[in-house]
Amino acid sequence: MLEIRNLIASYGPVLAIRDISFTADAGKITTVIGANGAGKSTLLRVISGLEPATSGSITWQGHSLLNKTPEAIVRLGVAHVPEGHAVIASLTVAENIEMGALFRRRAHKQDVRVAISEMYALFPRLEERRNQLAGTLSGGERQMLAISRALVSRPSLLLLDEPSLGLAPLVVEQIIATIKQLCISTGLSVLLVEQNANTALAVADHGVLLSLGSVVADQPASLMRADSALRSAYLGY
Amino acid sequence: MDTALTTLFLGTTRGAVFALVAMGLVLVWRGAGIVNFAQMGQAMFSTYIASSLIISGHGYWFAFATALIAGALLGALVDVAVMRPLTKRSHSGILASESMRATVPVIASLGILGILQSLAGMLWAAEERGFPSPVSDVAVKAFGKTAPFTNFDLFIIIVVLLTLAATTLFFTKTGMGLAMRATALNPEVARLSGIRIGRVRTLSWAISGVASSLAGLLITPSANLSPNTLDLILIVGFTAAVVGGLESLPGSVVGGFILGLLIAVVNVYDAPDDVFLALLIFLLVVLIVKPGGLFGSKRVRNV
Amino acid sequence: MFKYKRTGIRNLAIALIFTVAIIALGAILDPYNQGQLAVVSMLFIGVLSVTLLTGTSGQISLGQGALMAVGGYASALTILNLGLSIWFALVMAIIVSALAGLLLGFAAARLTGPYLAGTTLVLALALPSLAIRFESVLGGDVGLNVDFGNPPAWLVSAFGEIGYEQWQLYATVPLTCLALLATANILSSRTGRMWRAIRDHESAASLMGINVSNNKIFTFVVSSGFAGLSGALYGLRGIVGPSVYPISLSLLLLTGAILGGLRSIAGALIGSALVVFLPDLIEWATRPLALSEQIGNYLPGLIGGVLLHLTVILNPGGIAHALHRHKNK
Amino acid sequence: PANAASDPGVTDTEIVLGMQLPQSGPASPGYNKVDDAMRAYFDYVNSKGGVNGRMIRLEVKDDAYKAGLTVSTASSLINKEKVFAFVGSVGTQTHISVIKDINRRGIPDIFVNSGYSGFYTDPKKYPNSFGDLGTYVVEAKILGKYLKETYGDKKIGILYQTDDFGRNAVAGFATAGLKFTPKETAATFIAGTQGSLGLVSQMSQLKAAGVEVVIIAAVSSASAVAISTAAKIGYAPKKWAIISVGADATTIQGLLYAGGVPFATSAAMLTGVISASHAPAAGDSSDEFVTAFKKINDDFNKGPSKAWDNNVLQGMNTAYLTTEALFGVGKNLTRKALVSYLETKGSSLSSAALVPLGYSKATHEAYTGFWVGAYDASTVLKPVGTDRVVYTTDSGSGPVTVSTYKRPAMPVDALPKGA
Amino acid sequence: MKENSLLSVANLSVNFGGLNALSDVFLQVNANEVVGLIGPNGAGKTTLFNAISGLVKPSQGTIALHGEKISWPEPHQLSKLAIARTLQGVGLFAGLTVLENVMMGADRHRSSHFFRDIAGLSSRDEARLRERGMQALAWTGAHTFADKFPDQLTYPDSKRVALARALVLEPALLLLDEPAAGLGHDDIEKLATLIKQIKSKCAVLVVEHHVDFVSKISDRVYVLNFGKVISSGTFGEVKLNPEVISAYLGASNDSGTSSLGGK
Ligand SMILES: Nc1ncnc2c1ncn2[C@@H]1O[C@H](COP(=O)(O)OP(=O)(O)OP(=O)(O)O)[C@@H](O)[C@H]1O
Ligand SMILES: Nc1ncnc2c1ncn2[C@@H]1O[C@H](COP(=O)(O)OP(=O)(O)OP(=O)(O)O)[C@@H](O)[C@H]1O
Ligand SMILES: [Mg+2]
Ligand SMILES: [Mg+2]
Repeated sequence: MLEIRNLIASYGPVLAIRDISFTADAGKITTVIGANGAGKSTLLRVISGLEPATSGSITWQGHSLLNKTPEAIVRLGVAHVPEGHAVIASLTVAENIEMGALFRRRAHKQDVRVAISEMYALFPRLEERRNQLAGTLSGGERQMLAISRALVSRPSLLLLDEPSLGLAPLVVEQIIATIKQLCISTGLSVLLVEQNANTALAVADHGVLLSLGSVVADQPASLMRADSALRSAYLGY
Repeated sequence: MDTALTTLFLGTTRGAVFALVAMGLVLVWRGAGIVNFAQMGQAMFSTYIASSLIISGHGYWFAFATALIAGALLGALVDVAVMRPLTKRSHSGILASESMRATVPVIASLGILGILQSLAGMLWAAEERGFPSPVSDVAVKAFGKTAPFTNFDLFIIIVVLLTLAATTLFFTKTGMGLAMRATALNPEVARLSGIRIGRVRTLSWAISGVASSLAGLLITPSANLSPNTLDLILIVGFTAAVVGGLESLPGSVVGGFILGLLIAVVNVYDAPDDVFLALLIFLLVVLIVKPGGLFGSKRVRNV
Repeated sequence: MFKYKRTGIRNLAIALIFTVAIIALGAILDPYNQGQLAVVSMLFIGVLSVTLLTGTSGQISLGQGALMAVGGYASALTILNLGLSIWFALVMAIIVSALAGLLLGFAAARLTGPYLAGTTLVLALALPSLAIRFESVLGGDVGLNVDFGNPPAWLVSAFGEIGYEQWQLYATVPLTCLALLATANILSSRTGRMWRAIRDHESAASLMGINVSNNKIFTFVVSSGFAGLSGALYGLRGIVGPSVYPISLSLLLLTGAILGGLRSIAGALIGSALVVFLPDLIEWATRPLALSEQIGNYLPGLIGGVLLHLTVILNPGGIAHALHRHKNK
Repeated sequence: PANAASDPGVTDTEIVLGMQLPQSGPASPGYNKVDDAMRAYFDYVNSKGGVNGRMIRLEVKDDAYKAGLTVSTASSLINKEKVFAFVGSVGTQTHISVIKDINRRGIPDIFVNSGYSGFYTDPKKYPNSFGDLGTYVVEAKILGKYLKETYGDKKIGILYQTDDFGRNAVAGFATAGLKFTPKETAATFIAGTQGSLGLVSQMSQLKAAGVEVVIIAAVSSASAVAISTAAKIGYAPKKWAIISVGADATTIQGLLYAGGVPFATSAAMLTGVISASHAPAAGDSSDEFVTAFKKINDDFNKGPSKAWDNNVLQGMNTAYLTTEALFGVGKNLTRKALVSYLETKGSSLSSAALVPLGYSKATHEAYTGFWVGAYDASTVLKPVGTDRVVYTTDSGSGPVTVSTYKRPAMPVDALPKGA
Repeated sequence: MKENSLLSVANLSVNFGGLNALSDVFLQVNANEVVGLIGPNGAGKTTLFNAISGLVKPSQGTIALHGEKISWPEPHQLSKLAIARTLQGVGLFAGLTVLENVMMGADRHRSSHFFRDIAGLSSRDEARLRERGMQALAWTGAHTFADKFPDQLTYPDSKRVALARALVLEPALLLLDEPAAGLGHDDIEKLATLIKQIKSKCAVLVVEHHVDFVSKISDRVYVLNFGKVISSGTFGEVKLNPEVISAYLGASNDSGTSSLGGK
């Protein structure tokens, strides 16, 4: 269970997250939605240790994530796919994927190999491009690679920041289906940030609506999806 | 014919040392994305340490090992004291543009160079020093003729080739090598992949420190040691690294040998006064014809 | 909108105030500090060349000292071989060094960051050997003797006895004023904006119709002109020769620019004053400690290195930035 | 214009002298000992009551061998320290940048430690500048004559640094009839680069050309590299000859020692090497000047390294000459008086040197004579013949003749009271 | 080929090593028309943009503007050809204010030059550029933060500025690569309105995965797959094409598009 209590974070004087509290259940997809600048990406960056929190607490399966470096947090099973196409352009596709599993390579040699081949099975396009430099991939291919890089570490919590960005509708469907599948089969928990509230709420179990850095709604996804007043107030439709 | 042969050997042995310097530069470049202009300052410092040990009666190999360790520590120190705080800075203000982010570490490393040279001046400046070689530095004799190279020359070449082989394998075949490359190229993504970038960076600085100390220890026997003597070597080594493409370890070694030969040829067939001019012209020609260096990846037109 | 129309006039006013201030300061200082102030004025021009090149267009050069040397030799040859006045020689210095900058710029336009830094460093190293190669013209390592000569009679009759250092200062300041004005005008106009755009985002700049490589070359040309003028004035203090323009001079300019603030004219001024007066300051501060010569002589180098390092880590915008955050970004 | 009442740097109790030299940076090793030696001697003089009741204070400025800085340090010495005269400044390239200004201001610029003849041969140009070393041309003419006479049948080559020092030396050898072919018997290098780039190609070139007698016109650190490099590449010329500036045995042996060559071995390497000197050898403990200076050095030198060598001897001698001249001018010490004293009486000043100073109205060249010697097994320069023959000549094309000068004895208190 | 077509791409192929990123592509954009370019990831959409803007060299085929063939233009020549292109991401100049950013785009209309600038004589010209810049900012609704720096803007706002900067060039053809990516619903709506207005000024070629958005703004769309045009026409026409459905939109098109592509 991911538990966030009274979290506050800021960029210098800009308060990006003001007192956020919610919990995300293990094995479930929780989606965080909200308008541009609501603080969704910041929230994920604070969870994964990329940005410091001013105060509050974040615990994942009993471990506090606060004041830990990103690399330590990844080792606790929290993988983050940040906004944009977070791959390393000058490394090949294969190296990018391998990189995601580096820290497990000694302890879980066998499993790393399996995980890598699973990624290629998931995105055959990447297998075709194994030795191509990631920088020359198309935008969507890069996004697939970024997701593979995160999944190959066999996370227990996956932080996904706008995975649909730049992906063809078909691929979005496929990725969402895969993630849903993983949740069921491996108990993966997902925190999904999306602009696209409908898509997100359609797949998620639970929804958290942010506005200007605060939680304005925290309820089952199906309820939130049905609440048109909420949507028009905070999402503009 | 004899002259040609001498030139060839001279170029090769000198080139080996340049190659070592270039490798040190490439190591930091690939591990931390920075060209370390303080590198030969570090080498000078650790060679002075070795020299002081030897003068005070310690054995050569003890001093040699100490210098390598000192090199590693200095490299690590430079990373922890300078480069880490630098990379922690937010990318705003003057660091907002990529060109400045590439420039600022260069300046920082020049600051380190100044500090190291001044410290060495304070500690040891009173005189220039020689430095011993580990193996016999007397021309090899075979078939009653003196060969144009010494055992020490052979030693240098072997050391360089071994270092090349070891580091190349390290980078391409090991996880730590991949971690280093990833860290240099995109620290944020590297951290998100669980790579402990602090350690990885420090390690690459330390390795580079060892390589450059090695270069210092191997070049000073044929020249002298003073706070500034290794500056020129750095410049030649840098040129070698750029000629090789700055990315590629084999490239840097080839670059080192090319420059060694170039300098030998200019020295022998033209005049030593023209060495640096030749260096400049060669560098410009390489960069104009192949801006990414001979072994560098081709840069794509990009928006 | 109205305030913008007057940038030209505002810049002119600033430059004139600067000139009057320096001249007034020069009148009350002792000759040694007059000389130092003259050096500040000369190096200020050189540091401005770094402000333009590195601060504004994002290209780093460790070879500005070599371009200063080009200016120095051009002016010295004009004076010695053509027998022309120093004023004409200074114009020659600007032209010739700008041409040298053109050559360098062709290579530089294709290079970035450390590549450019290293290449210009090799240039700084190689150029002095030209002086030895063409000894008959360039005077070898002994160099070419030139100086500011004596102050003109009208100046002496107007202001009374003028010392040599004072004359160096007075002869330099008008040129510094022009350089300051030119820099201010460049920075507050389209040219400066264009260079900054290239610095920040090359491909976006080219989509705006800017020929990026031509402009990078051009920046080199302009910056080299500044460096050449600075170098010519610097040489007129007594000699133009390889030991006047060592590699460390290039680093000195860069240090000044960084310490003061890479992106502002005020920063360039502060930085030049700092690097010139730092050794004096250190000597003054450490006199009570009675340090040994060996320590004392290397102390400026050490402190300079530490300052450079601290600036880069703690306040990359330099002193000017710390004094005036968010301006001249 | 100087006059008695207003000349700076002189009070009833003090004389302030200025000196600039590279104390830090690439050009400093070796030279940074000269000022300490001078100061030691002046301290000795002061301990004996100074010159006419005036204590000598030497203000030294480090210019790091950057001519741009030299202009500032000179200005500082003139305007801030208000020195009476410049003494013993080191460095040709750096001194050029200020010599004109110093002379224009009428400040004496005495005993300049540069062998560049351009400073001294035309007193109309630099009326206040006086040399301290024999010019490189003079030395090369004398050494050249000896080598030609002794090794005329052998192939003679040279290694020189491409600056005024090296080129002046080559010119002097040419006058003596020794000509070299570039890329064959003449090998060159850029001053200061031997420390990093070595001299292997240069020595290989001389070896390939079959040179049997190698002349070195370079600083001591380069000589050390040249000699050890030759040993490495299996090149054993029959004879080495080194211009005095580069022949300081202590420096060479020190460098080689740090390079793992024991003193015994380096002494053996140096044995038989030919050089020249205008003064007694630094290692010549039978010389009264050497012993006296050595004692003063032991007692008064406060520098970081006071190991006795040629640089220290040179510094001591410069200070000795300065003291002598100051005594000579007398109580009424003015700049004009000092300059005119040196011009008229300078040639009769005595010092450790075995030749007189060449000062006159026509030239301000210092020593016009040298004797040729070879190092013995204890690295002391000994005359090549049975007796020490001092030759004299000029920086032009004049003939080399035997000097008849007899060095006056040293005063017992090592304090010269003026000619 | 139609006479009045502004951009016409004929027979275009691009290879990367062995990979055919584009093969035999024909495409036309008429004046004052918004044309959408859709297709699966890696279909070659960005590559087509790159070919038009001279960043990749086609192996065969022609690209013509106003009927005149263009080939391999340098990026800085695009604005002279009256082609403007926004960058994926934002690509603003971090060290320039918003207004200055846009003034860079207005540069094409300058009359100043270096010597006037250095002499301080170009303030009138500056004022003119400033005015144009403000107009363009007003157009995209970004004039209120003219004096801010880009890092002080929200993402949608910086996109607006980037658009203003492209428009101030007064292009005949505007190339937009995924302009809606990362924008919220509201902002997408606003962007759509804006693009419809832009149509009166120039033709627009837009790559976008946001199918709803594409359907809203484009007069015609082309669908690329594996480097080939598999369908073209109005959005209503192509979305019925089975090939398009199986390659791109997905089988669950009817229910899916609305949930995946927005409302
Ligand atoms: N690096 C930064 N420096 C300063 N402020 C920032 C920074 N990054 C984000 N902000 C500000 O913090 C607030 C929250 O931003 P965040 O990126 O978390 O929003 P978001 O909900 O992810 O928006 P989007 O949907 O556009 O991705 C915004 O006001 C934004 O302007
Ligand atoms: N420089 C290159 N070298 C090799 N392959 C490349 C290069 N550039 C692009 N490709 C390949 O060409 C194909 C087309 O890429 P392109 O970027 O045009 O796709 P796209 O249609 O824009 O996709 P997306 O919607 O995901 O952005 C991709 O498979 C990509 O991997
Ligand atoms: Mg976000
Ligand atoms: Mg694309």
